[in-house]
Amino acid sequence: MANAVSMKISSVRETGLDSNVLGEMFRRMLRIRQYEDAVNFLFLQGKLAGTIHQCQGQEAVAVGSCIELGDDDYITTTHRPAGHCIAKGMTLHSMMAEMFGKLEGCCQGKGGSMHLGDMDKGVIPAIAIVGAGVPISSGVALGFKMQKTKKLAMAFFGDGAVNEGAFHEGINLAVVWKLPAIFICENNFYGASTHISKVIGTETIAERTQSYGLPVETLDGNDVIAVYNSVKKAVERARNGEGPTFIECQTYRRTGHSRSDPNKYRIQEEEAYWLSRDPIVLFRKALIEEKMLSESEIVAIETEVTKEVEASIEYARACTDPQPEDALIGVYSDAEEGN
Amino acid sequence: MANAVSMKISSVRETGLDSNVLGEMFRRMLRIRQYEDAVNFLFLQGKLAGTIHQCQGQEAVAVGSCIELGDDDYITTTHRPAGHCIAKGMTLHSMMAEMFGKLEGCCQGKGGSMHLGDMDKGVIPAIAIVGAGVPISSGVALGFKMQKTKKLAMAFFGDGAVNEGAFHEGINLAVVWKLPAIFICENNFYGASTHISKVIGTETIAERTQSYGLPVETLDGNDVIAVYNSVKKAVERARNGEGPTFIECQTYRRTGHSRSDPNKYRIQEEEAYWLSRDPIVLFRKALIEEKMLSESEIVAIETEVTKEVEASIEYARACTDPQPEDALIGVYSDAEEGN
Amino acid sequence: MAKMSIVEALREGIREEMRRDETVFCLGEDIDVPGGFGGAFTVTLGLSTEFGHERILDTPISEAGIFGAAIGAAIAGMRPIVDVQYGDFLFCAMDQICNQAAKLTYMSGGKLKIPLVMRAPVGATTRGAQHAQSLEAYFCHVPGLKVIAPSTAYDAKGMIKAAIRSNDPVLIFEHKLLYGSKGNRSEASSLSPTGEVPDEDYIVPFGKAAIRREGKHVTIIAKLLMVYKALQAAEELAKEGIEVEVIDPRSLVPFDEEALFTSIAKTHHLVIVEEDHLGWGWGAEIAALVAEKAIYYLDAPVKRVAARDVPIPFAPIMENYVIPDAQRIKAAVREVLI
Amino acid sequence: MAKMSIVEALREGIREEMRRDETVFCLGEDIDVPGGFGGAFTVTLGLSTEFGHERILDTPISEAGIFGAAIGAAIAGMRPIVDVQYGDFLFCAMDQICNQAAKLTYMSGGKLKIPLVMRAPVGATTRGAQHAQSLEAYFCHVPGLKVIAPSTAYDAKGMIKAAIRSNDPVLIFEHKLLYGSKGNRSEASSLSPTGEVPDEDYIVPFGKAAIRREGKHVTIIAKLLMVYKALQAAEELAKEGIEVEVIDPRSLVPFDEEALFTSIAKTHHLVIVEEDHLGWGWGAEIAALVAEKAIYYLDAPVKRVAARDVPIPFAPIMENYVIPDAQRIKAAVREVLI
Ligand SMILES: Cc1ncc(C[n+]2csc(CCOP(=O)(O)OP(=O)(O)O)c2C)c(N)n1
Ligand SMILES: Cc1ncc(C[n+]2csc(CCOP(=O)(O)OP(=O)(O)O)c2C)c(N)n1
Ligand SMILES: [Mg+2]
Ligand SMILES: [Mg+2]
Repeated sequence: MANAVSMKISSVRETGLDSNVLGEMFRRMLRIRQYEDAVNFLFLQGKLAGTIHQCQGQEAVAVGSCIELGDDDYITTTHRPAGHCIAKGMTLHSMMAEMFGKLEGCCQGKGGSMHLGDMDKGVIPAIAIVGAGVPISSGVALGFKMQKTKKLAMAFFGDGAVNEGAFHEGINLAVVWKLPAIFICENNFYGASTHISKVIGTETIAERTQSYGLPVETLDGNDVIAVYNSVKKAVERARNGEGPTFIECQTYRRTGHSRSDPNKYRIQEEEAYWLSRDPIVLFRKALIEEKMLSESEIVAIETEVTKEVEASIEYARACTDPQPEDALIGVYSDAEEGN
Repeated sequence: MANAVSMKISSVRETGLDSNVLGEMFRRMLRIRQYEDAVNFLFLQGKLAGTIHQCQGQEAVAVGSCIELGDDDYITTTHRPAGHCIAKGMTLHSMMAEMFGKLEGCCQGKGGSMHLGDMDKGVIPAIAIVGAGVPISSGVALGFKMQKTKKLAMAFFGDGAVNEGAFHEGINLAVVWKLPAIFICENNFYGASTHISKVIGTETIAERTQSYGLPVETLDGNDVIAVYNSVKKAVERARNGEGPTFIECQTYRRTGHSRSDPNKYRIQEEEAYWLSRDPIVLFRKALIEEKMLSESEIVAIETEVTKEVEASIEYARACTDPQPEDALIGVYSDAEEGN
Repeated sequence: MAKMSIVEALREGIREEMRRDETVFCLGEDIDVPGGFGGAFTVTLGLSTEFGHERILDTPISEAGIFGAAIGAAIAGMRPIVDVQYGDFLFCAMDQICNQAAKLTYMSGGKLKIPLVMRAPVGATTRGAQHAQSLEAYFCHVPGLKVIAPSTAYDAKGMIKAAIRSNDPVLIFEHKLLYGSKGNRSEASSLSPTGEVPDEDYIVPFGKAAIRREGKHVTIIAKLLMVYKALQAAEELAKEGIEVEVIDPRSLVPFDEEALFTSIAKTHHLVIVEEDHLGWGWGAEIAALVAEKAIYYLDAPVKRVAARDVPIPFAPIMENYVIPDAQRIKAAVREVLI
Repeated sequence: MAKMSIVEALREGIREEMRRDETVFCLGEDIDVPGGFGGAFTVTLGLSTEFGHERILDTPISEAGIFGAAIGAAIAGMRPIVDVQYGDFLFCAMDQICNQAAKLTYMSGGKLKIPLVMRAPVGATTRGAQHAQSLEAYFCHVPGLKVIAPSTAYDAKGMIKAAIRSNDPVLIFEHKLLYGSKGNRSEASSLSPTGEVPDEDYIVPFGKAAIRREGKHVTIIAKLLMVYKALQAAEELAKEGIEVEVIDPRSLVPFDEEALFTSIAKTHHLVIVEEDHLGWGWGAEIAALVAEKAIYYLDAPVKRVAARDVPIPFAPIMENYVIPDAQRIKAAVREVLI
């Protein structure tokens, strides 16, 4: 971690992306932030059941990773899925309705906050067992490779997940079978309350992972452009049949691990450093400084997103409650088809 | 793998071991070989039930690793346990009786060929689930460390085991908790019929493992002295509280994976190379060349071991068959004690 | 005597045993990181203050690893208490629990002791399918394990102490809605029963059921949260003149057959209630035992009330429908009494 | 029509489906390495000759990894057939099977299909506790899985084909002593039943039991190897004038309740036989179903014959005592007929 806090991110202009795409990236980051803030508010009001694991502060990782992907590239996500879902193009309507447990929710109210997903957008229902999405993601990549497509699979997971056996087994399969897979480790330095330094024997997760025999990188996950640049190369590798890539994106939660966690276990300097580097603020600044978007264009996006989030809440509230008996359907696919 | 086959092993004399210890090492290696050969013979004759996984050719790893250990250092072993058991000091009598399913067997006939063990010699009943012994071994080391003893735990496992999640999780615990643990990987290049090159992305297993953050080494596992020298340092590290060590011992099965496997999947040159380098022959030659043991001393050991193996068979045959109802005892420890 | 919640009773039980025996220690994820949670449901909160971080050992997220390590430590002579944050994660350590912990003693010819306590919170709390399961049946089926499920503070303390002193692997199921955890980690729909807990040392031995309410018309056997749902049903049915006897097995393996048979010899009617899934659930064995050994006591077929056989859905409307409530229990009682 | 062993029938079933549908593929440890075993029991032996090593994919020893990969491939539109060498290793992949494969469809609101076949050999063959278990009960208990257990060549082929065409995760239990594997990997005490298998395409749909022998005095329901032990007992009892009806459920989930109830409505006596452990085993649910829904058909309590509740011991003398045989089945039949 640098000592002098840099508020600069990688050059926005040098990406070659036009302002439409950059604007869309900004919009998605903002959408994530505002959606999550709204969910938090609703949760504290007692409007939502269960628990929440939020990703404010980690928006750059999700958006920088997903912007190059198509709907038919698949991702796996985790107990903290909202950012990835939004970055991958899911609608706030379908997500918010799910949070309210409604039939119009992306999982018809059966999934909830930890299982958001939508196959139309290539989002496998989020897997809330830490690490378990990794081999599944490798399997998706295997399927895509066998089908001789150019599609790829991307797995999101946290720093804590790398100590799970499933991670180990899954990433190794991607290497030995040279699969079109990308592993995005969101290193926010904590697995729940436990600091990364207590649970792995290397400085970075990339060091720990390189020995599987694949390209690895550690980068500033609050720099959406750094994420984008790195993922872009990984996407090319995957689509060209050159195998998997591992990218460690260092980032930070601006919220607790779940619900009302006050983060009392965090290291103060570390927290101060990271909280001062809000990925949305950094990106906004860069967009304006490099003149890719004007202040007023950005404000327009901000206004739109605010409205969109409000609309999603209104929509969700008005959606249909499931009937109790709806619980009984959807267990098997065959049954639904009458075989 | 060297191209010109070297029949030389590390210097026997430079170890500083006296001829008693060296003789004992030779005796144990021979004991393993002859025990395994006898078991094979008995198995083919239909005298033994179940299956067998034998370790002829891998004797140097077991003996080089165990000779420095005491009875109160614990080891975990695998589906291929006989070598480790003998190297750690278990008696042929108790093992052979177990193979015959007798009450006097080391597991009272309940374990069989894949679960040989004897806590009096620090051998945890062999664990036949690939990889599963690794976290258990770390746990033993944890216990020893908490008890502030100098004891250590050593885990034996194969090349195939390193792809199991249990291996990954177990070795990481040893690193982050700096445990008195030694991990001995017997790389015999195959997990059952599958060559190592098909299942990991690095040349050696040491490379794959170093990133956990512990000292690793790859060495010639048919050179008992090389194994001994390396393990000795690892034992010192463990006893001094300096944490775990990983040692990859490259070796080769002289037999099939199990029962009557004819090894048809093996690479011919590789096989020729390794079979030409019998660890017992190499050690015998070195002992004589470096004048640590005379030919006649060695022949004496050979004769004794042959007798010992024969005696163990005779003993085992004469042992007591369990009663069917003996199956019902030994499930719980409390019950036995009447609580 | 002190009034305690179950979470306090478990914590005190662990504390007393850790004081008594220095081989006892806890390991698990986030069990007492300074400033952290004290485990997912605060059972181990603050114990590191007294015992230090060697004996309250925070681990990586590696269920197979830490259960394996606990087994190893037990072999080395310690008495580990290992936990998962949610029972559902037991599946990640399934090989270590079922193939290793449960079998090593036997494989050794009865010579190796595995004094090991495994803790697992169960029950549905509107968190969706992967944080909701009741897993008792899976583990009751494994010879070599003991399985307990305390539902009161008194039992929680007495049984965890018995588990710690046992020389065998014991799996203790704790219900999330019965803990009575406080602060940030309290649960919305929690029942939080508190109860009297003696100050002096005591244990609750395994294999003895508790009769939570006496009655003569019908027996309900129920465990964990369902004990309370059954009591609620019994209360309501009492107003109609139906007297329900409620049995809480507490110890699932070993199971107190006699208490059950004695009760149905009196009531002649049996309803089995649990939060685990119906098919091949814990209750199936209870019904089977009765069908084999005590069927002549009954005047009507047995009736099981259990979670419907679907993964647990998130939306409260559906979750409530899947998990048994007093309403369904009452209907079952009426059915067997017809 | 051709006479086939079960191992041949499974192989041909897989072969036909792989020809029919190029999304079908196999993955597992040592399933067809050149010069190797063709899987632990030769089911996939030689298939790579026709289909190549992409579709007969040898894997690292990583059960969680390969079951997870199979799930992922199914999500990507493939129809994977994944196996473990011994059923006991399913525990290593338990999270992927129970928390992922079984629940993803439901968690998605019914939108995601998981067409996945999982193969697992079960049964005791004097290899000790970790290579011996019958694991049916664990998986029957998981909503979202289908579980089948063919015991004849005809069913093996017809059911694996049905499993491959199913859009749901199907776990197929195969008994080691029924395969009839040849060569190096044959089993000593194998029964090796061979049977007529049609040449033309057919499937055996799930949820239909088979009556293996008709009788009027007592019904035995038994699966896998125990079907044959039950038939042997029936044969012997017939000499005493006791006519036993033997039902083979074949499909465990869904289960054919009707066939069972119809049979006991006729015989009024029921013995349940299995190789799985007694307590909380597969048979418990069968007894429970009868206790709940069909108890009035019976003239005597049900009786279960199952593996005794200890880990499986190595020594044949003890293993034979733990695993049910015709002798114990006959005793049970006599007991219910008293
Ligand atoms: C197998 C498993 N173990 C434990 C948990 C409980 N749990 C949920 S999130 C979490 C921390 C995960 O940390 P990390 O992977 O770094 O992701 P982050 O929460 O930081 O995004 C834990 C321990 C779980 N869901 N699954
Ligand atoms: C979890 C698990 N998966 C598969 C097996 C079946 N199996 C037994 S030995 C073996 C090969 C092990 O290879 P390796 O670890 O290299 O040890 P080696 O046999 O070469 O000594 C396999 C696949 C097993 N026993 N356990
Ligand atoms: Mg994290
Ligand atoms: Mg090997």
